[in-house]
Amino acid sequence: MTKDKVKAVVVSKECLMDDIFSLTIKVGENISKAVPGQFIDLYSNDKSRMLPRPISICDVDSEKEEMRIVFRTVGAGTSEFSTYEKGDTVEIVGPLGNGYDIKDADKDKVHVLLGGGIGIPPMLYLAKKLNEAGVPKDNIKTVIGFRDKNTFLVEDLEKYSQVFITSDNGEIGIKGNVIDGLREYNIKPDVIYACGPTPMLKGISAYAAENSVTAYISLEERMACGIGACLACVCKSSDVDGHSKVKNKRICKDGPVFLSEEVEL
Amino acid sequence: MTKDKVKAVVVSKECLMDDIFSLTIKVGENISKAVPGQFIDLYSNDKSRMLPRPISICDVDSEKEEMRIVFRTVGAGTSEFSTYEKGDTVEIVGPLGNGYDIKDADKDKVHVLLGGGIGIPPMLYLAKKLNEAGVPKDNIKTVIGFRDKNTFLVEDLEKYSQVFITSDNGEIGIKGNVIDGLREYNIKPDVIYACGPTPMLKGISAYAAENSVTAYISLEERMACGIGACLACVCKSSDVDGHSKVKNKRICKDGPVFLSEEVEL
Amino acid sequence: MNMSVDIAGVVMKNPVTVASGTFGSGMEYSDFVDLSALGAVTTKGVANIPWQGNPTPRIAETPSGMMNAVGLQNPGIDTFLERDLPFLKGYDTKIIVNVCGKSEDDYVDVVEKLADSPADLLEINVSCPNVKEGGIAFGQNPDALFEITKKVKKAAKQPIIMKLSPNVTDITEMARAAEAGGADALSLINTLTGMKIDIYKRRFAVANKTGGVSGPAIRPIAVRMVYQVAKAVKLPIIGMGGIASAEDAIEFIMAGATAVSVGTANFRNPSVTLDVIKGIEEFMKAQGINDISEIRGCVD
Amino acid sequence: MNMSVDIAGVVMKNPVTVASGTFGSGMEYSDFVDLSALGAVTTKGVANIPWQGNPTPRIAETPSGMMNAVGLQNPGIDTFLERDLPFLKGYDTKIIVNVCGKSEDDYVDVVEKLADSPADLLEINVSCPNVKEGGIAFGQNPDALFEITKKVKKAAKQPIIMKLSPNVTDITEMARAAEAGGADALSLINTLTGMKIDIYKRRFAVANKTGGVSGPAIRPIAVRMVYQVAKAVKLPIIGMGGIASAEDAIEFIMAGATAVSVGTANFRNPSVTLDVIKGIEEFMKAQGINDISEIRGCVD
Ligand SMILES: Cc1cc2nc3c(=O)[nH]c(=O)nc-3n(C[C@H](O)[C@H](O)[C@H](O)COP(=O)(O)OP(=O)(O)OC[C@H]3O[C@@H](n4cnc5c(N)ncnc54)[C@H](O)[C@@H]3O)c2cc1C
Ligand SMILES: Cc1cc2nc3c(=O)[nH]c(=O)nc-3n(C[C@H](O)[C@H](O)[C@H](O)COP(=O)(O)OP(=O)(O)OC[C@H]3O[C@@H](n4cnc5c(N)ncnc54)[C@H](O)[C@@H]3O)c2cc1C
Ligand SMILES: Cc1cc2nc3c(=O)[nH]c(=O)nc-3n(C[C@H](O)[C@H](O)[C@H](O)COP(=O)(O)O)c2cc1C
Ligand SMILES: Cc1cc2nc3c(=O)[nH]c(=O)nc-3n(C[C@H](O)[C@H](O)[C@H](O)COP(=O)(O)O)c2cc1C
Ligand code: FES
Ligand code: FES
Repeated sequence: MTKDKVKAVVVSKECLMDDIFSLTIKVGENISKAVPGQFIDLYSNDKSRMLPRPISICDVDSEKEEMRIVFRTVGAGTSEFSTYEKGDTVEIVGPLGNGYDIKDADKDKVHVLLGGGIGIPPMLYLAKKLNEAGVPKDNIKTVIGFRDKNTFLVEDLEKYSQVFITSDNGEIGIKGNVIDGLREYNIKPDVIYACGPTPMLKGISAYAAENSVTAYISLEERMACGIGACLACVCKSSDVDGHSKVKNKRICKDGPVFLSEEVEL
Repeated sequence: MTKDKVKAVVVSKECLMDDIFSLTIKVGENISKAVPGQFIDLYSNDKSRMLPRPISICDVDSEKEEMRIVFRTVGAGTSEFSTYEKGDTVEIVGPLGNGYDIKDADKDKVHVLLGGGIGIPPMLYLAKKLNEAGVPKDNIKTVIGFRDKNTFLVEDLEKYSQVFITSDNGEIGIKGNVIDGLREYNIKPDVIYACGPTPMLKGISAYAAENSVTAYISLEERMACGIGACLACVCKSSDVDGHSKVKNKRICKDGPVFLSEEVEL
Repeated sequence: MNMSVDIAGVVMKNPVTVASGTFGSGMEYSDFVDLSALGAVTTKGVANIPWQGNPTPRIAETPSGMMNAVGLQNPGIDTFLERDLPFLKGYDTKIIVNVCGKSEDDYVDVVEKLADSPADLLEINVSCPNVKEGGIAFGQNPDALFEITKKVKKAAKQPIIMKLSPNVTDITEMARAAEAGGADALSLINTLTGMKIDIYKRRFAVANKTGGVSGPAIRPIAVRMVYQVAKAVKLPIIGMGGIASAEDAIEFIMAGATAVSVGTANFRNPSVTLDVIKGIEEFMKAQGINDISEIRGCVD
Repeated sequence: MNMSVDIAGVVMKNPVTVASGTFGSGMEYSDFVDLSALGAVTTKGVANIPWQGNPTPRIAETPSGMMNAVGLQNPGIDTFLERDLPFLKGYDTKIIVNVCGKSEDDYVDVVEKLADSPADLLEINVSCPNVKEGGIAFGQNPDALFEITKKVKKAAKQPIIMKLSPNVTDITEMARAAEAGGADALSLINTLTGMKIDIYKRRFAVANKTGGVSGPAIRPIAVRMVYQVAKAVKLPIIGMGGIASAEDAIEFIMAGATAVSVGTANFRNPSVTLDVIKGIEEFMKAQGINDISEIRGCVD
């Protein structure tokens, strides 16, 4: 009984672009110990919506005990969250899952952070933590992909990393996806941390295998419990999983971050 | 297509006592033409609650196009309404139903308004309208019953009527119900307008029959459509009803105000 | 862009009608909705004689839905023919008359009286969970359903729609029985039998003890049944159960429904039917759908 | 004040357990809930060998509920005996093991392996709508249910609870079949078969096409079935379906349930079971109820 659902108070809300919002919420001490790549579950205040919404941790201010999340409005839940204003409360559980492993972060190695679309937010906290762990800004290279010239979080990421931009339509940065970006910007990763849509992650897994680079990728699946009990959120794993012994890892509990070779996309 | 659901903005919210709240909302011109005894349907902002909540019109400021309602929190819907603050919006339909008939209000007759508990609010707008129709304050006698010394709307009612109070435990006014009040305060009604719990209305119907007084009583029943279509909210009527020809009048459409001899409680 | 649909030869200008019993005969709702905008108006169940219905309370709210045990209060076919049908005739919409009864003869009686009326389609309610006799007794037994369908079909001048109950183990068995009996179309689902208890009063929330659950809560069950029935029989289907938006309506059409009915949602928004129609139109435009039939049953 | 209840000779300290499949074996939830506070822990369905379950997406949200087609992924009885039961043994709570299978032999196999385990009660899941073989095939046919109950009862050392499917025309017929087969208790309801379509992708929302609907949306149907079954058989009932608060739990008890399970609501609030237990206690105090059995089936 070390965890609980808590009521977090909204400190600020910002619309970063069209349908992308940033919420900063006051959370307890416990939650502010989160590591990059972990997520929280947000509960809707509307009783017709029973399931929590998993949202990645974008940033943590452990002194203020504040956490920032950035999300796209895609359905009823995220639309509700986008209406929150300062002073509103939202129930959350977290931090949940296993984040990116940066225990052995080597300051001389090239750490490459790849974020596509709404997979960009977790990269901010990751870049910050790598930086705090002693990796110089020059060895933290963030390649982020947008649809078009509408970007978000770029300035925040530039505080801790070198930022390289790609866009689907070429309106900004390199035209193409983040792997095109790697090539075009001539970046040679020693280790990759990625979050984004499945096709992008597939590409990264292939790239990592070809180039024998360690790649951590963060997966998504619909979730119910968010803590590993209900088996809603599994992905195919290369090895037999610890829980059910059937090569089905739980994204919420064993992930969301996996080594690329651990899972089959 | 003369009616529609509208979004009303909350102008002010007040807690009158423990669980009794007053909401003033800005409504359209249409709605501010309401007559006393009519009600509005309020829709919950929570999607898990499908049905509207019928609430009586307590007062109307037709110049400001504002309407006041007063309600007790008894369940999820009224609890939600009690959290509304200035600027919040609430969807409503109305005015609905048939109110008290004051067309023939005779300024020389004794108009007695009987309100029990949460049946008191509609009496305010009724007293005001009778007063505006030329009935002097002395001939508008409002007898209102509370549980105990915690009262509400008394001062408002005193603007338009003589107010007489009863309470269940005798902490204030006459100990007893509003019929005890009639007797004790020696009031001789020419016409009665009543709203309150069913036992009280039963008593009033009996009183009216015995004393050959015209009594209008306002009934309650659970409602779905609120406009006479679904047949959820019927009461037993003395005569065959116009709609289904089975002695079942629709409270939402044929009422909520009935002549006491029209209905069987 | 074509939104019109054909139910047993009757062409509705769009696939949207209302669920029987939630809209009366349209009179009250005509303050909120131009009835001519609807594909059809489906009227409250009508019997051969006036019915009293059940005692109150007749309804209760449930999570994302409601329970009702109105018990088919209605003025009987004579008043209906005199008052309600002439009223509806004044609008440019199809008329679906929902018929209820306690015995086979009751149904036949009503259906015969409707022969020369302006009713376009007859929806036979053999699935009301709130009346003791008739109704559900036919709706939960395939043989009884087959028999009554045959009898009603023989007596009816208009095409008949058999309205199915979801309170069965296998809805396709019922659908096939109705098809074999000669039904021209099917509508589903009626309400699911439910119960609610007021724990403080230690009493049932509706006087009838049980009631029929409707509203968004039952939508997934309704969609599943429409899908199953669309695969099992060739008849056109009017799908319903919890439709509250254009998205919901399209879900039923993609599951295999030809038309859809909006019921409980009318209580949350009296003009919701107009939103549903407009939303379907917008969806078709946005998705480049020229004819609504393109998406009917498109999910496999 | 006595909150304890007796299910087939097994005394639970309070009437609250969890619904199989929503709580794993309690390990993950033990971060949020002191498992010793629960009347019992009911574990996720376990088969004779590990099961892979269905492809993803396995779940979808529905109005006031959800749909799941997890498909009974589980590690098989051997791992379960080695890992999960010893873990649960560390808590002061009863253990109800939910058993699934594809054939009668599968069930018997698991039940026999549990004979000398710390399991207090065995809940036999013959009602999972999400697996092709077994499961629901037994749960929708009274004869098959009678047969499997008899076989499992014969093999079982612990009392057996047959878990019933709501996807039937007459739940009392199923309850009576289980009683005749020798069941010691019944639990109901399992999920209602539903379907959801993603209209933009023109695809089923869960990979299995259909899924089981659970959560508050189905509560009125569950309460009705518990009430009907309580009148039809003498067996103790574990009631479930949409319980999310103490009020909901009490509703089931007043309908005739001896104990109750909290399922989907755990997903909305991981420590909801504690609130339910506390709330029942407060209700009993406020209403002057000395023994929970006083209100069991008190509504007629
Ligand atoms: C570990 C993890 C981290 C995530 N981090 C972020 C983030 O930082 N920012 C962000 O914008 N989004 C993030 N997502 C996706 C986010 O969870 C969904 O966009 C969100 O749940 C949609 O909810 P909704 O009510 O708006 O949409 P609806 O479609 O109405 O949701 C219906 C149901 O499906 C689920 N669902 C819908 N889309 C997804 C999805 N892509 N992944 C998982 N569940 C989904 C919802 O949680 C809900 O249960 C993350 C997902 C996961 C699994
Ligand atoms: C014509 C009319 C006028 C009314 N005027 C007022 C008023 O001015 N002030 C006030 O406080 N109350 C008034 N009521 C009662 C008020 O409608 C209920 O208290 C309210 O609906 C309860 O909603 P809830 O969600 O809080 O309770 P819940 O118990 O959660 O409601 C569940 C369902 O039951 C219905 N319901 C519950 N109690 C009643 C009731 N007494 N009458 C009708 N439906 C009920 C609700 O509308 C809802 O559909 C009036 C009722 C009617 C019929
Ligand atoms: C208040 C009410 C009354 C109803 N009356 C009838 C009826 O008279 N005849 C009928 O066939 N169905 C009746 N129904 C069932 C509806 O037509 C419909 O099948 C069901 O409510 C599911 O649709 P919904 O979820 O959109 O309401 C009634 C439903 C409600 C809620
Ligand atoms: C994700 C999930 C998994 C389930 N797994 C099982 C299971 O393994 N065995 C079983 O008998 N029931 C299973 N069920 C059904 C529940 O035990 C319960 O009967 C049903 O969900 C209704 O209760 P609820 O509305 O409280 O969730 C599962 C339900 C859910 C939501
Ligand atoms: S969401 Fe329940 S196991 Fe992952
Ligand atoms: S609430 Fe529908 S008729 Fe009165």
